[in-house]
Amino acid sequence: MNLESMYQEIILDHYKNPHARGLREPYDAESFQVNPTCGDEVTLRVRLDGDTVADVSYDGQGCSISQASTSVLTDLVIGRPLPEAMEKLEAFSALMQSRGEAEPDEDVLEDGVAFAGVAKYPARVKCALLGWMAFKDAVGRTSTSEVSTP
Amino acid sequence: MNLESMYQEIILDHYKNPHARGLREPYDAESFQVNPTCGDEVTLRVRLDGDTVADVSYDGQGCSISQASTSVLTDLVIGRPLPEAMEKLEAFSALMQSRGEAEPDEDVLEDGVAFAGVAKYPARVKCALLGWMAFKDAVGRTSTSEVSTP
Amino acid sequence: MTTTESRPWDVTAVRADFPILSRTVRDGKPLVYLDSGATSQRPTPVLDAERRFVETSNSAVHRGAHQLAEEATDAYEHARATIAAFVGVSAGEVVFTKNATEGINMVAYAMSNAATAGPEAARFAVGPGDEIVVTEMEHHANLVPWQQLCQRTGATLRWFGVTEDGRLDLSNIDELITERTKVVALAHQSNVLGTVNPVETVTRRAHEQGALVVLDACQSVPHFGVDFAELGVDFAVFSGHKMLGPSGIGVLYGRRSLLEAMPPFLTGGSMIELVRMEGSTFAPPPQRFEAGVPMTSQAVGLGAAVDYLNALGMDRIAAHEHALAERALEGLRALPGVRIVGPEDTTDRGATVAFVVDDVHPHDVGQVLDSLGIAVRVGHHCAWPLHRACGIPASVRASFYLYNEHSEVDTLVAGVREAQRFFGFGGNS
Amino acid sequence: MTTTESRPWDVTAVRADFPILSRTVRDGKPLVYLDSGATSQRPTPVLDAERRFVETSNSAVHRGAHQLAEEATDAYEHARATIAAFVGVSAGEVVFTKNATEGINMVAYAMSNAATAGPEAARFAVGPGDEIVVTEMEHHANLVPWQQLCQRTGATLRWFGVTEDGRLDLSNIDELITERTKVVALAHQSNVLGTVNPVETVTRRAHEQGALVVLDACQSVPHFGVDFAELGVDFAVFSGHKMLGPSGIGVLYGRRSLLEAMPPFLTGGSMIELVRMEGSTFAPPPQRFEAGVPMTSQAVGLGAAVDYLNALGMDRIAAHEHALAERALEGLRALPGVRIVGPEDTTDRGATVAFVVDDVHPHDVGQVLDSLGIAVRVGHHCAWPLHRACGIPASVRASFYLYNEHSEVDTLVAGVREAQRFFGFGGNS
Ligand SMILES: Cc1ncc(COP(=O)(O)O)c(C=O)c1O
Ligand SMILES: Cc1ncc(COP(=O)(O)O)c(C=O)c1O
Repeated sequence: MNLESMYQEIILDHYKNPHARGLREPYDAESFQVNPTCGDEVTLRVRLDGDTVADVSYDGQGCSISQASTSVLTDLVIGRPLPEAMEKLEAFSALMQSRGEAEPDEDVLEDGVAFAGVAKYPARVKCALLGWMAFKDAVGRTSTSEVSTP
Repeated sequence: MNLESMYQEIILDHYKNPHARGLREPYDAESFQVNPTCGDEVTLRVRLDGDTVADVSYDGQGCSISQASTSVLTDLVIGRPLPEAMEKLEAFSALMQSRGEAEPDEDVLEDGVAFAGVAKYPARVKCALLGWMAFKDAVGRTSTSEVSTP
Repeated sequence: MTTTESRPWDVTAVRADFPILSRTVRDGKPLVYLDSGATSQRPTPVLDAERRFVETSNSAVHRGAHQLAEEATDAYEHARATIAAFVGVSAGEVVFTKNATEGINMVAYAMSNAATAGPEAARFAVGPGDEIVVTEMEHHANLVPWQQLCQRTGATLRWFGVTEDGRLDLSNIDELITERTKVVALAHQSNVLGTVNPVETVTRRAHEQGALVVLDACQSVPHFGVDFAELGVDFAVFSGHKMLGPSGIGVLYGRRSLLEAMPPFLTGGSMIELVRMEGSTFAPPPQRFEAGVPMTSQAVGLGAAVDYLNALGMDRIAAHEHALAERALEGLRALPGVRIVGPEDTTDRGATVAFVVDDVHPHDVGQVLDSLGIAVRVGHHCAWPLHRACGIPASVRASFYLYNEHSEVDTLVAGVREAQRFFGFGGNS
Repeated sequence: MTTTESRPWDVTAVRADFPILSRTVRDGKPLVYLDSGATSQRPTPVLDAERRFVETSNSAVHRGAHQLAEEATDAYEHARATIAAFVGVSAGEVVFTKNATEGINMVAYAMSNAATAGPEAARFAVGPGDEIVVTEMEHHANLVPWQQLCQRTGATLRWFGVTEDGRLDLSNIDELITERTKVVALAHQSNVLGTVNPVETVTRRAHEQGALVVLDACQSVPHFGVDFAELGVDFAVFSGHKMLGPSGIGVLYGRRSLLEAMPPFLTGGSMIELVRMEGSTFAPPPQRFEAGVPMTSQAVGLGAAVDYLNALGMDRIAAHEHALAERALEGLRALPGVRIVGPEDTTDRGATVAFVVDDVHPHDVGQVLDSLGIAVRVGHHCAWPLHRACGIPASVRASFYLYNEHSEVDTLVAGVREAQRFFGFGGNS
C-alpha cells in the first residue's frame, strides 16, 4: 500500500491550512453531522444569496481526510450557483462510492480529484463525505431554516 | 440397534395391560406433569395412610415407555411404606440417568429393571420418568394438599 | 431466482456435497435424514466458504479501518445483498438475527417499545382494544411472542382456525381482521401440515384494515422461490439453518419505510448514532437492529448457501420435493391405520408429511424408525395448539429436502409398517 | 483453570495454530494483528471441532429423538458444562446468547417485562424512583440497554466517573449506590483503558444495598482466570468471538436462584412448558432463555476454544499478555507527543493499550499503521462517553492476545513514529 496515494499533497495542504474554516454569521441553515464509528463531527453553515451559495462556514474535529475534504468543498461551492454546487456534490459522492474505479473529472472537482485514492478505503469514505453530507443537509434546510442538533 | 433391548417384553406387557390405571377417590394430592417436548401428560393421585402409600391412581396419554413405567411404579409403591417408595424413586431415577451404565438392583426395582435399556436413549429418559416425577410431586404436596394444574 | 430447467435432477451428485449423509447410525444403518424441517444439513461449499472467511478475513465488521476489517465488512455486506436478492428485496431491508425466532420477537418488542420511543414509532404502538391476529397452525415462535406482546400491552390475541383437511379456515376472515387489528402474523408454510397458506388473500384483507403482515417464511424460503416484495408482506423471517446455512443466523425482512420508523430492540455497539451518558440516538436500518458484533462468518455461510440453492435452481428443488411428497403421501395413505395430518394431496403443499399411526404412539414409531436409521421428528413440533386442534397429542413428521431420494421415501414407509408389526397393533392385523 | 507453570511460552507454536496470522496485507506486509479486543482470531482446533460437529452430528438439539439429535444435544450440553466450569459456575447457570450484548439486553428486558410477568418476577421490577448505576467507562453494550430500560420504566440512570489516571472513581460510591439502586452494571476490564475494576468492592456495596450486580466480562474472561462465583456477581456476560471461539455465540451467567425467578425475554420454541392459544408457561432455566434453534455448532466451537485456553493455561496467557502490555506502555510512553489513555503502568491492567498522538488524528495514525500491516482499532471503540470524559474525540487502540509477539510491539511503536514523521507534526520535530 502506498500511503501517498491516499494522502496526496493537496489533501495534506488543505488539512494543514484549511480554507474558510470557522463559523460565520449570517447564515440560512446549519447542519451538525457526526461519523458514528469514530466520533468525528462537523457543524456547517450555509448562506444563500438568491440562487448563489454566498458562504459556507464550518467548525469541527476530525481526521485529515474529513478536514481536508470540507476545506475543498468550500473552495468548490462558495460563490457558485446552487445547481452547480449540487452537481459537484453529486460528482464528489459518486467518486467516493466508486471504490477507486471512477475517473474523476478535474473540471468539476478541481482539488477534489485528490480524493480518488481515498475511495479505495471504504472505512475512510465516510470521513471524506462528512462535510459534504453536512452541506447537503444544510441546503435542504434552507427552506425551513431549522437547525439540527441531534 | 436392538429394538428389543429397549422394548423388553415386560415393558410391552405393562403398556398393553397397564396396572392400577384410572383416577380414583379418595386421594391426598394430585400432580399433573407434562413432557414439553412431545406433549405427553399424566395426572397422578396419591393417597397416604399414615406412613404407607395406600393408593396411586393415574390417567394420561403417552408413549409405551411413559405408560409402562407409570404402571410399574404403581406395582412398586402401592402398599409400601413411604420411605421405601422414595428409595425406589431414587433408584429408578438413578438408573434412568445412568446412560445405561448402571447395574439395576432387581430386589429394589423388580419390573423396573426392564427400563435399563431405555436409559441409553436420553430423549426417552423423560418419558420413563414422567409418572415418577408426578409421584414425587404429589407426595411433596400431600402436606399442603394443593393441586397443580399448570 | 432461476426458472424451471430441463436439466435432470441428479440427487446422487447433490448428496455427495453433504458429508453427513454418508454416515451410518445405530450399528451401521445408512442415515436416512428426514428431519430437515427441524434443521437441514450443510454442503461442503457452505462449510468451505465459512472456513475460508475465518482463515483469511475474520475481523469485526463495520468497526475497523484496517484491511481485514474492510474485507470482513465487504464479505458480510455482500452476503446481505445476495440473501436480499434471493427473496426479492433490497439489502437495506435485510436485518441479520440469530434465528427466525429473534426476528419475530424483534417486531413484537418494537411494538411494546413504541410506547416510550417517541412520535416516529407511533404506528407500531399497540394497547388495550388493539388486536393481534395469528393462526392456530403457527409454530410457537410465531405465537408466544405475540401472546407476550399482548401481556405487556393489554392488546388482545385472536386467531384463525384450521379446517378438517388441514387448511387455514378463512371463513371468518372479515370478522377476525378488522380495523382493530394491528398485526396479522402467519406461516407461509406450516411446519407440520405442509400447507402453503394463501398469503395474498390474508395480506389484502390486512392491508385494507391497516394492519401489518408478518410472514413466518421458515418453511417456505428454503423450499421454493419466494419473493417478499411480490407477496406484499410488511415483515418476514427465516432461518439459515433450515436452508443449508449455518446455525446461529436468521433474517428479518422489513419494508424499508417501516424499518426506518421502527424503534430499536437489542441495543449496544454498532447500532448507535450518538451516545452520551444522558441518552443515545440510533443508526438507520439495518444497522439499528444489529447490536453488537454480529454473526459474521455465519452470514458469509448463509450467502454461500443461497449461492448453492440458486445454482441448483429453486424451481428444480421444488419439483424434486413435490415428487417426494407425492410418493410419501401415496405410500403412507396406503397403510391401514396410518392417517396423514394435513392435506392428503400435494396442492399448495410442501414436502413436510406428518402422520399418526393408530395405537402406536409417535414416540414409539420414531424409535422404531430410528432403529432403522431413519431420522424423523416426533412430538408436537413446536405447534402444540395445532395438535390440540387436530385432537392428537403428537405426531410423526417426515420432512424432505433437496438431498432426499425416492428410495428413502420407501424406506420410511417400510419403517412405519415395521413399527406397526413390532407393536402388534393396527395395520396388518 | 490451571495454575502458573514454568513451561516456557512458545508463541511460535501458538501462532502456528492460527492460519490467518501467516497471511500478508497491503502489498505483502506480514499481518500484525493488534485488534483482538474487537474480535480474536480462531485456532485450527476450534475450526476443526465445529466442522467435525457439522459433518457428523448436526441436527436440532433438545427436539429430536433420533441418534443425530442425541449426539448434537450431548455435544451442545457438554460445551455448556465446559464453559460453565471455565468461569466457576454450574452448567444450569449458563445461558447461550448470540453475543454479550444480547445477554445484557436479556437482563434489562427481564426487568421491564417483570411488570407484567407475575409475582415471582417482582424482584426484577423497576420503576420511577429506582436507580440503575453504570460507569462512564462502559462499552455501549453495557450502557445503552440500561438507558433504554430507564426509558421504558421511568427508572433513573446514574454513573461512576473515571479518575485522571483512568481508574474507576469510587470516591462517591456511597452516594451512588443506595437503597434506591436496583442494578449496578460494570465492566470487569475496560475495553479502552485496560483498567481492571475492583469488582469485589462494588459488589459488596451493591449487595449491602440490595442491588444486583451485572458484570461485563467481555474483556476479562478471554485474558485471565475469572471465577464468577468467587467474585460474587449476580449476572455476567462474555462473547465467544473475543476468546478464540466463533462469532454468533455469547454467554449470560446468572445465579441459579435469579434465573429461576427471571421472566423470559425471547420467546418461541424450546423455551416453553405448556402452550395453548390462550397463554403459555415456560421451561426452567437455562432453556427458558434459549428460544428457537440455538447456535449449536458455535457452542461446540466455543467449548473447543475453552479447551484450547485451558490447555495453555490462563495464568500463562495472562503472564504473556502482561509482558506485552509492559513493553507496549514503555515503548509508547517513550515517544514524545504520545499519550496513553488509561493507566500508565500494568497494575490491575490488561493488555489493551489506547493512546493518542498529538496533532495526528487517530484515523490517520491507524491508516499509517494499516499501510505497514498493523491492524489496530481507531475511533471511540464503542465507549464514546469515556472518550468525552477524557476530553478526546477518539483514540488508537492496540489490543494484544496470546498469539502476539514482543517484536509486534516494537513494530507498533515504530509505526507510530512513522505516522508522526509522515504527518510532519509533533514527535520528531
Ligand atoms: C467491554 C465490552 N463489553 C461488551 C462488548 C460487546 O460484545 P459483543 O459485541 O460481542 O456483544 C464488547 C466488545 O465489543 C466489549 O469490549
Ligand atoms: C414455521 C416455523 N417457524 C419458526 C421456526 C423457528 O425457527 P428458529 O428456531 O430457527 O428460530 C421454525 C423452526 O423451528 C418453523 O418451522
